[in-house]
Amino acid sequence: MTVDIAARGPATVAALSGEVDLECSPAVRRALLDALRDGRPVIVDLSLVSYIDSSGIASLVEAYQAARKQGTALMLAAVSPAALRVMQLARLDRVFNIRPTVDDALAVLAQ
Amino acid sequence: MTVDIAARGPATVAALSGEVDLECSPAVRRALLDALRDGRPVIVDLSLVSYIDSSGIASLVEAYQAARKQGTALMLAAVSPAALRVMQLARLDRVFNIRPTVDDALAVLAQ
Amino acid sequence: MSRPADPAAAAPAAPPARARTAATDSALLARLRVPARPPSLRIVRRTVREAALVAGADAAWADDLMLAVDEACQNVVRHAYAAAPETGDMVIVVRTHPPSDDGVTVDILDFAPAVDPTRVRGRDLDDVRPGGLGVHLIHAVCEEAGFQPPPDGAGNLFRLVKHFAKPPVDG
Amino acid sequence: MSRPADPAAAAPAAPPARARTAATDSALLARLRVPARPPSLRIVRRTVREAALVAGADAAWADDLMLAVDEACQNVVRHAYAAAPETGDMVIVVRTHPPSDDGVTVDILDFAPAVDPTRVRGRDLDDVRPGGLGVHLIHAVCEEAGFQPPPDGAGNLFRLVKHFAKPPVDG
Ligand SMILES: Nc1ncnc2c1ncn2[C@@H]1O[C@H](COP(=O)(O)OP(=O)(O)O)[C@@H](O)[C@H]1O
Ligand SMILES: Nc1ncnc2c1ncn2[C@@H]1O[C@H](COP(=O)(O)OP(=O)(O)O)[C@@H](O)[C@H]1O
Repeated sequence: MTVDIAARGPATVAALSGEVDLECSPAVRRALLDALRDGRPVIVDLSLVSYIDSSGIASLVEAYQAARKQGTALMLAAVSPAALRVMQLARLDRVFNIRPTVDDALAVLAQ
Repeated sequence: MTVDIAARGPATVAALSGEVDLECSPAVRRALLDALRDGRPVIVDLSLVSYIDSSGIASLVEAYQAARKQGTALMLAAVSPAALRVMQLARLDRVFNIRPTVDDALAVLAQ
Repeated sequence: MSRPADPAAAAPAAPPARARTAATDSALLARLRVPARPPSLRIVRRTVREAALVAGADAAWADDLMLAVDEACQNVVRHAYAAAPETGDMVIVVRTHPPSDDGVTVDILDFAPAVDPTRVRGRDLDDVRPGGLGVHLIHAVCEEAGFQPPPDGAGNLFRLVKHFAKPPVDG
Repeated sequence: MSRPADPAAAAPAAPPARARTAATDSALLARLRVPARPPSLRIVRRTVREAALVAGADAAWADDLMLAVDEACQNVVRHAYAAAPETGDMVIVVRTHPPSDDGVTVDILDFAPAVDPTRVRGRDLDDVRPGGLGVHLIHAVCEEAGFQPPPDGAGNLFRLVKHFAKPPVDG
């Protein structure tokens, strides 16, 4: 599993790839909370997530709640079928702000 | 694992894909011996072989020997890195007639 | 293992070790023992997914079963062994589901102190919090899931049952 | 399991079952039991490859170990159980290699009649024939491979050792 952090226009894009499980979800949590620290909106690119479990989802929920508390936008983009399946099972697909692509998320921020 | 048999110019192309192991190597053996039956040259496309074990290699050796006996060309083409590794370990990479691509194998037949 | 000093004192005699270990469970697909720690979960996922495929499942079905077993094993790692983390193993047994092999049963065994099953509850899904999702995910993808009396020597036995074809829903 | 009717008649007393099964082998990465039949090999490959990765191997190293274990398990399926095909199980135990965790040891156990190790030989590689390659592949990718005295209850134990860094070659 890797987390790739990059600046993209006004936002920070955090691209997760591989399997987000109990072993690595603490690192995902830290990386997302870190990325939120400078106040720029965060787009979490989930296109390369081949697997995510409840601990990975919990890291996303925690980042989402931290973002709301500080009034920063946090969007999920390009959610892979594997990740979407788990979000639907957990009924979180309507809680998160989910965009089809990173570009689409950037366009929303530009409005 | 699948074996896909198709006519291509003067030859029969047998494309193996997936894992060629003890469970399915008998089917590979049968498919290749069948393909040889009408006397047309056979090109075995190994580009999509993600794994092959000694039983899969044995099926290729058997087809190769059957082809020699009946005077038909049998070539391996586009051998995947995983399959090449096992052939090298078995020191069979110089026994088989190996071509970089199916087109290259067809060009050799056209000479 | 300690044995009575005089074998004749023990009646009936214990069967020879060989007969015991060679006995084959005809429904067995795979039995895996791993240390109860986070990196083992990757091994569990590979094993369970492939066992489901060998049983005849399609990829989506196998992925769902894999998720449920991962969640149950996470609970062993994080909760069952909470008092002494990473001190024990867990055992995952995948079997075709009798009588008609119409699904798969997975037993997850640990050697931790017995858990109080009434304390194992998922949270209300409308209350958006991190955590508390594992139990929901398990029940979302399996027809049956719950603690069973553990066999001799084990601490807890959590059993999942997932059918290939869902029974028709009424109403 | 049969037990003496009067526990006091057995001295010394057997330890509680719990203590026995909870004992953890600190070098254990994974222990897998599967029926000795061809479809199980897919499960073995997934489990062994991932256990090697958890031990710190890179992908190419894990692929080579997976091949060697598959070949050894094929021999169990095809030769060890030849007299009574698909009647027994095999057990694959993957451990970090002591003392310095510089590799992995894999034990492959079966419950078939004892094999005569002198009859297990690969063929001459210059003699191009189908078959007889498995033993060569095993030795090509592992530093050590051979039969060991099996534990109580097992028929045969075949052990593979593969080091992370090959020892320097002389000359
Ligand atoms: N195997 C177990 N042993 C002990 N307690 C458990 C076990 N599994 C679950 N629990 C309890 O049930 C609760 C809900 O579990 P779960 O839905 O998986 O969410 P989470 O583990 O994220 O809290 C846990 O917080 C824990 O208190
Ligand atoms: N586990 C085993 N039990 C009994 N005999 C074996 C075993 N493994 C190998 N052999 C013997 O050693 C020979 C060489 O094995 P191998 O190189 O794997 O090639 P193959 O199995 O294709 O013949 C086999 O043909 C068999 O006679």
